[in-house]
Amino acid sequence: MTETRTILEAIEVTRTFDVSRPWLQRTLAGEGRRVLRAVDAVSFAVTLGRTLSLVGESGCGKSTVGRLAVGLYAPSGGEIRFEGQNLSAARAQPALRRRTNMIFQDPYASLNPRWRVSDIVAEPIRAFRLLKGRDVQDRVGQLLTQVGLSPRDGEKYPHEFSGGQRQRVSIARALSSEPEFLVCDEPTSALDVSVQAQILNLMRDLQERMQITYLFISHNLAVVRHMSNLLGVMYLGRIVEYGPGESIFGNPRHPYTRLLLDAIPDIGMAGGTNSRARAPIGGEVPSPISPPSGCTFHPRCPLANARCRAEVPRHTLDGDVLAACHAVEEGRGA
Amino acid sequence: MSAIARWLDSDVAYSFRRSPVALMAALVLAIILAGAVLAPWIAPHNPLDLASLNLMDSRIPPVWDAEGQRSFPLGTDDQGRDILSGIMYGVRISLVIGVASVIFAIVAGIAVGLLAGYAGGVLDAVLMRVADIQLTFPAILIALLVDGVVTAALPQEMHERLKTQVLIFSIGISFWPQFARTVRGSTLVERGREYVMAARVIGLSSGRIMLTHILPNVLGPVFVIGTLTLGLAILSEATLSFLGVGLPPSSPSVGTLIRIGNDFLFSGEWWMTIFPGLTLVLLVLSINLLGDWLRDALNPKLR
Amino acid sequence: ATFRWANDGDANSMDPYTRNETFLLSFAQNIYDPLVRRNRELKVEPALAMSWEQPDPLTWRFHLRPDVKFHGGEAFTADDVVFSYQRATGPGSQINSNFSTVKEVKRVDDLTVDFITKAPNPILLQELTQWGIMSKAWCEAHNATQPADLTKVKEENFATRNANGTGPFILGTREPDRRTTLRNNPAWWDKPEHNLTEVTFNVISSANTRVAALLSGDVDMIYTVPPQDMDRIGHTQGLKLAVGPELRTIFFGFDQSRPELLKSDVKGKNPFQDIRVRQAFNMAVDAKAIQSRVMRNQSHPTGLMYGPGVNGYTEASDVRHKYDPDAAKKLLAEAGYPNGFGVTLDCPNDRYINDEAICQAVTNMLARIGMKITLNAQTRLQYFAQISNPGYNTSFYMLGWTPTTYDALNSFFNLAGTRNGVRGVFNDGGWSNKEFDDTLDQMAVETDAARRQQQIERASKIIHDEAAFIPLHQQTVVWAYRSNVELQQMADNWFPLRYVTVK
Amino acid sequence: MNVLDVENLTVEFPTRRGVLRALDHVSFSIAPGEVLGVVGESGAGKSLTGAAIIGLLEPPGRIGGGQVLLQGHRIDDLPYEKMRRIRGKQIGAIFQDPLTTLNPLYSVGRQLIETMQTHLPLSNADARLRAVRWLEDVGIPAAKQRIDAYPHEFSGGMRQRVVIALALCAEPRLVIADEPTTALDVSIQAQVIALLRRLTQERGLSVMLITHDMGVIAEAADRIAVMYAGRVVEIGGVAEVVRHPSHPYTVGLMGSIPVLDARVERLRQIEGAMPRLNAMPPGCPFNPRCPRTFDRCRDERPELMPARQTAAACWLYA
Amino acid sequence: MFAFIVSRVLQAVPVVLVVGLIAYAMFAFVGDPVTIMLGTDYTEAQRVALVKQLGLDQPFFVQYAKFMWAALHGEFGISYRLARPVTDLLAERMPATLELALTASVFALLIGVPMGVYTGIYRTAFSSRVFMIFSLIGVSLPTFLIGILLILVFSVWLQVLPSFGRGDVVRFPHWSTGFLTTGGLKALILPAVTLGLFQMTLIMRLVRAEMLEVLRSDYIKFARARGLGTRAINFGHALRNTLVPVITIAGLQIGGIIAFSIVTETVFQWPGMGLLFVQSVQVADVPVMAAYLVMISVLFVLINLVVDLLYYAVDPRLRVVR
Ligand SMILES: Nc1ncnc2c1ncn2[C@@H]1O[C@H](COP(=O)(O)OP(=O)(O)OP(=O)(O)O)[C@@H](O)[C@H]1O
Ligand SMILES: Nc1ncnc2c1ncn2[C@@H]1O[C@H](COP(=O)(O)OP(=O)(O)OP(=O)(O)O)[C@@H](O)[C@H]1O
Ligand SMILES: [Mg+2]
Ligand SMILES: [Mg+2]
Repeated sequence: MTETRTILEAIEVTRTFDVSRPWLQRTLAGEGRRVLRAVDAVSFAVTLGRTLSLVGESGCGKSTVGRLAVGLYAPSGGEIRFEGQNLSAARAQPALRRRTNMIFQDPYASLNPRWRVSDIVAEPIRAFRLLKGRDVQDRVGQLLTQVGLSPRDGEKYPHEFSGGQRQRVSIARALSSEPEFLVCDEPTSALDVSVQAQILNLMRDLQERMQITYLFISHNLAVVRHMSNLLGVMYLGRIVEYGPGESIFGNPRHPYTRLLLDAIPDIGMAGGTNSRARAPIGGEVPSPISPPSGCTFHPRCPLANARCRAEVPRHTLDGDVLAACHAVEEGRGA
Repeated sequence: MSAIARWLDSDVAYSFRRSPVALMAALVLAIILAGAVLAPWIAPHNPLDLASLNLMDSRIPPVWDAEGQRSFPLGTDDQGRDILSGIMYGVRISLVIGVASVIFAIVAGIAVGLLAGYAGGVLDAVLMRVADIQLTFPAILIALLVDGVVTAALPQEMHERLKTQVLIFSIGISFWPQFARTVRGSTLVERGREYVMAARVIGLSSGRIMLTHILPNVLGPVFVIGTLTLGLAILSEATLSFLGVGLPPSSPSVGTLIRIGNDFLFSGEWWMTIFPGLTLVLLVLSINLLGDWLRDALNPKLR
Repeated sequence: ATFRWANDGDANSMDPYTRNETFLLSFAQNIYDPLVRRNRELKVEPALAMSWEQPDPLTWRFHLRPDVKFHGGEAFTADDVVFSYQRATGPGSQINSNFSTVKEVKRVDDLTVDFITKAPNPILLQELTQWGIMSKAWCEAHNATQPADLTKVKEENFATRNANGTGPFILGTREPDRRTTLRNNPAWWDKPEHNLTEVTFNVISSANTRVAALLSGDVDMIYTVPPQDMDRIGHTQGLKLAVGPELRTIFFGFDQSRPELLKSDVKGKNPFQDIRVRQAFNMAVDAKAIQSRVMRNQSHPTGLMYGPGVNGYTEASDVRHKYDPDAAKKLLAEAGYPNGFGVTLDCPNDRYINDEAICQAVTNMLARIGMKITLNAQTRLQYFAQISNPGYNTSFYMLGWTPTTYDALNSFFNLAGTRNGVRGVFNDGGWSNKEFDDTLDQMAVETDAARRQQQIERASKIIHDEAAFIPLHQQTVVWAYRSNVELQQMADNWFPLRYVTVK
Repeated sequence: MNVLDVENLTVEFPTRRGVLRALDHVSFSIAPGEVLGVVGESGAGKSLTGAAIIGLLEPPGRIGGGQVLLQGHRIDDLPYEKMRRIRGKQIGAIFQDPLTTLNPLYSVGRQLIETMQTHLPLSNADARLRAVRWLEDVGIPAAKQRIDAYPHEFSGGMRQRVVIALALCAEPRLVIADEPTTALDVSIQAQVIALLRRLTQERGLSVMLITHDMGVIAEAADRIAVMYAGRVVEIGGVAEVVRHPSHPYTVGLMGSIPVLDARVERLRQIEGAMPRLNAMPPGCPFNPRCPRTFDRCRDERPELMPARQTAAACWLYA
Repeated sequence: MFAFIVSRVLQAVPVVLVVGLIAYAMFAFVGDPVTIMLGTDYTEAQRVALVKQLGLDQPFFVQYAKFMWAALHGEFGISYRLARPVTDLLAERMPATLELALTASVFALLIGVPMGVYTGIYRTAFSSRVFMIFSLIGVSLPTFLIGILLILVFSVWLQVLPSFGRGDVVRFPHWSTGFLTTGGLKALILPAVTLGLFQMTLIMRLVRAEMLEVLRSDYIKFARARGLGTRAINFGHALRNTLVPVITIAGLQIGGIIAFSIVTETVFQWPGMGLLFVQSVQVADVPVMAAYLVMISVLFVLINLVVDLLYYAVDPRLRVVR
């Protein structure tokens, strides 16, 4: 079945944060307001039962996009649509609200320290009255087992768990409402590979069985490749490359994507020091408060020229991949 | 497992059994409460029966004093009222008014504080300004106002019957702002935490997020202030009685007993203040110690 | 020597005309001399007036003392007396009732003035003892020719915090509600009996603190002592007590004017209009017990509405209804209340000595004859607002009264005369008796002392027979001071510093 | 001499219903300039090991036995103040949760400067200069401007880097790094790893590197310890353990690593879950999930023993 | 932030108006000033005249409007009792109250905060238990009783401190201070302790409760791991994180101290605004009462503004606009 209903669509979404210093200090120092553009004119669309992954350096705005996608932040510009409706309008309806959920990046902070884990996991079930009475506890036990915990762990409090275990609690909670659209903000970062495998398999199983749509955020490109259909590469608040995962992994267009892929460590090099040197991306990540002119990547880009420094590149289609790069557009890329 | 057995097995009950301070405090509180509840049956005299008071029995020292009398174990006050019986009956009044008014203040304060802190903006500003207004007026003036309005609005008998309720309302209303402000302050911080975001993603209503998520995390200071305020509320009642808007001195509360006894502090009749004072100290102390324990016991991280 | 003393309240102004309050007037007289003053025995004696005569029944001629100087240096003349009279009867003055019979005051020469009265006034001298003479020049210079006007919000009347009299003491510093200092007037016309160079007067409103201040040596004398602390002070080394009767009489009154009581469970009738009920109440109150237990013997139980020291008082006429609760119960039953009835007793709790405790004791005593009294004790402010003119919203109340003229008529007239706007303003129960009123009218103009005494006793007998009130007792004035202090205690509660010596 | 020797370390949680043993006779050592990678099932006790070494177990957790030696001197029984001087100065620590390990009320610069000035004699200006350098070293862009920013203004990865800078800034000999790179993207990760390596080479810094990222282990570690259910089940050189794991758990672990180049439909996983602490099976704790289990595994607890090129706690090699 | 302050100051306007209104309404229940002012001997005519003079015969809202209008010009009328402009009276009394409140607050903070930290850290130590219990005894007795007991011990028995008043003061044109003389300082001790006792206990218990939470947090653990000094951890990192509720309460309490110094000032005969208020209540001196309440309300608004600004100073997370 190849239904291609668009679940979530972002149209030129921008989100800014005011990071000015307090008024008094600011005035004394004679400086103006400072605005941080965490997300800048980002557009994407996810279709039913598919996974869109976002990758990019830390601080490039992935989590912010995730939060925008579930309505935690209101966009400062642009629009987000959920099944064709404006997101904030959609979230006004309980039925639609139930269908989205999110796994947070920091598992500890996102668990209420005063609640037992069983209550935390059961909360969405209770909130949407999915089950009643003993069934709730059974379902919670089942969810905990699914993420590799024991039902009896439910009576513990978050601080009694290890980092990975907390992350699994957080995943169990996200799954408990049986969402159709799930934002996963680095869902397995704290998990060892075997449990990670277990969780990722679970997520894929669920996706197949229940047509769940994922917005998947991760640093781990191997995991991303394993999970995603669509891939967005972000840099400094913008999506610089966007398209089917396989195409991008197979043939990265944007110089940033290429550098990113080159930087992946490989267990093949175990033991032999620097047997296969990783190539970290040179240069520094610019400050998002005062991003570079033109293409924000130009200070670190091996292909940069005068145009890159002056003109903001637009997305251009290359095969099935959109890339925002003058070099790609001009065919300068290798 | 029955509910009682389940409770006895709970973590709270467990930590209670293991805390000597909590046990002591509970014991003291239980004794005071028992004395109060059983007063009509076990008190040596009935201080509410005015006809039984004899002015010639006034100012008798406690029984161990040479001039003491057997029938008045802790001595008598200036009207010939048995101090022990007075305390037993007085605790009833004090506790009802103290507890009810503090609960009233806490509930109102939490509601306002959560709302203001969580909603922010105009609502926050309005509610906090209302709190400012409220804070300006000492409890005493509020009580005078409420009493005045009630007196004007209700017929005399009704007014007499509602005296306790009026008092509870007057005292309660003068204490709510501190709870509101404290809760608001903590709510401002908690609101931004990720677990609140997690709840918002599920789409829980704001009310539910406030009550189930934020409330347990901001309750710590409320506990502290609440238990301390209880003593204050009991004492306020005495002050109000002094101003004539409280309960009549013919049915004295512990606070009233202290206030009456206060006049006799220099004249050597110390027992009139000291015993009611001691009772109040023990009462407030045990409630606070129990409060401390409970707060710690309810905090999963401190177990 | 320096003398430091304390009282529970302040003399609210240094202007002796602004308030008709005992303490203010008493304090002001240390600075402002009157024409005639009371001596240690409360007898009237010459002050700024050296002598006087009555050329005719309506005229009093005063010969003023020569060579008297105000503190500011102005000479004292008849103009000052005339000016002071005008100021005291003019707008803003609260002491004009002292001059209710005076038609005018005329300057005869520099040192002679005439007081013309509307009718013969046997007690004019008494009425003038509280009236301090102010300086015309000083008042005019400082724009204080009238007492403070409460509608003027901007400036303060100069006389409120400054003073310029001819008296034994000169005002030093004045901090209202806190501390006022006086210093000796070396140029005083009289030979001082005191040896004070400086006087510090402190306000300490809390009784316990006041006692503590004395005990700790922070003050030399406290002006009112709570009865319960007398023993302690009396037994403390280095401290003395001065105990004397006070003119104020404490009594209870009933509402007898309304057909139905405001605060009672008896509907459709007023039980207090039945004399048996009033008698029963009178018989149920054990004034002796209150004297010994509540007042610690610091009171004088009485059956009269005025006490010793007041013109008209005789011990023989001072009889109470006998304390007899059983008979009282019977009377109540006869009146139709075998099980008593419910009524509210209005009572102040910060006005008289042990007021609330007394009311409580009375409440308990009445409970013994089956009455169900609800005690409504309030601060004086609310209390008086409730029970007084014009509302008289009370059914059963406690009141204390000091006849400012030291004459029984004052008590009768204000407390028991039938209310007519002038008479009976403080007759809060509205008792009314034609015969009694007639007696009062005679008393007012009677100049023969013996006959007047008969009239007074007749009036008292009517009150007693009718059981119109429950007279309770006269309070005792208790002062406490260090042993090195000598002072004169007065029954009218005045405290003249000119009789104080400190060793 | 080794920088760190951990001998038979045992950590317990006394609870109402008995004592939970979260670490059970854990032993290993780290040589100067060496990076010991610690991997294992989540909940196996890796973080607890780190916390126990630095003496910051949270009550009611406590060391129930064994000892910790820093350069031959015992440190697990030192009084608080003595231990405090060791922390930061001798042993640095990086905790797992970047969001909550930074004090939200102080700017990152202040936290850095404070740490340095506690242990090193630095003037304010010097300390600030160094703080900026440390931030640059861990790859914070515009470090000069951001030094006065507050933790909540940083993204998760940036906070993680601040935490790393904080652990390193007083120049300790040993760093316990609990998942220092989980929140980092690959390029920063590389930068941080390079920094750690540089410090090991230049200053002889030793690192206990707890991580799930096998790539990082492979790149950075000299030796690996594999933990399972509170025990070290295998320890050995990194190449040996990664390429030729001996313990069945390690074998399973290595098999679950997703690989970039080949997209598979399903990742391999070890079936079942780690036993709960209060339901430890007798014998080898891995026996319920082990494909090669036999009787002895169910009765007797295996100690670390030589197995091919590594040491493994498995009866297969007895 | 500037806009924030301005809006706050604007918000104060309705607060003050409402306070004035309520205050005025309340006075109807406090009692009738006229009967008190007239003393014992008066006639009906005199009473009526005085009522007219004071404007009490006018409708309620007219009185209120007149009062507020004058108040807007900084005039609060004239005290019935003392016959002096209320503004002068309050200005005279303000230094005494502010100095007392300041001393009491400093006492409460200086003892409450460190003891809160101490009892939070050594939660089960004997000394902290003892301290906790003693401080509780202090708050379970009425203020008037505590004041008298202190006087009894320190003035009557030991005779080391004065029993009443403010001692010697040094006068400046618009201020009088007791801080500069030994007598003044001695006189401050007892009232300040009495007044600050409750807030001291409250602050101490609050700090303790919050410390217990904060000391368990990851960032404290991390601060320990960095080997920071004990003081830096306890007072720098932990304490500051407890401050949001503590600031709220401390702010309220400072306002409260000023507003509720009434009882303490009465017991110690402290010549401040509280005492003035009590004395005014006793005689229904409406202008003084109204002015006092309006002033206190302004004070509360200011204090709360400062509290909110302090929130922002203490917790940077609150600075982000939502
Ligand atoms: N509440 C906020 N206030 C100010 N700045 C913020 C806020 N939230 C995020 N930022 C800034 O926005 C940018 C993007 O943050 P975001 O958390 O989305 O990054 P990220 O891509 O998720 O990074 P990481 O992978 O490290 O989690 C960062 O520069 C961050 O500092
Ligand atoms: N306070 C506590 N009370 C009870 N059990 C605890 C407590 N803290 C940790 N544990 C248990 O100790 C075990 C080891 O935890 P630890 O944090 O060391 O795991 P870890 O190996 O670091 O895992 P992860 O990789 O997920 O971080 C876990 O099973 C955990 O449940
Ligand atoms: Mg993120
Ligand atoms: Mg861990």
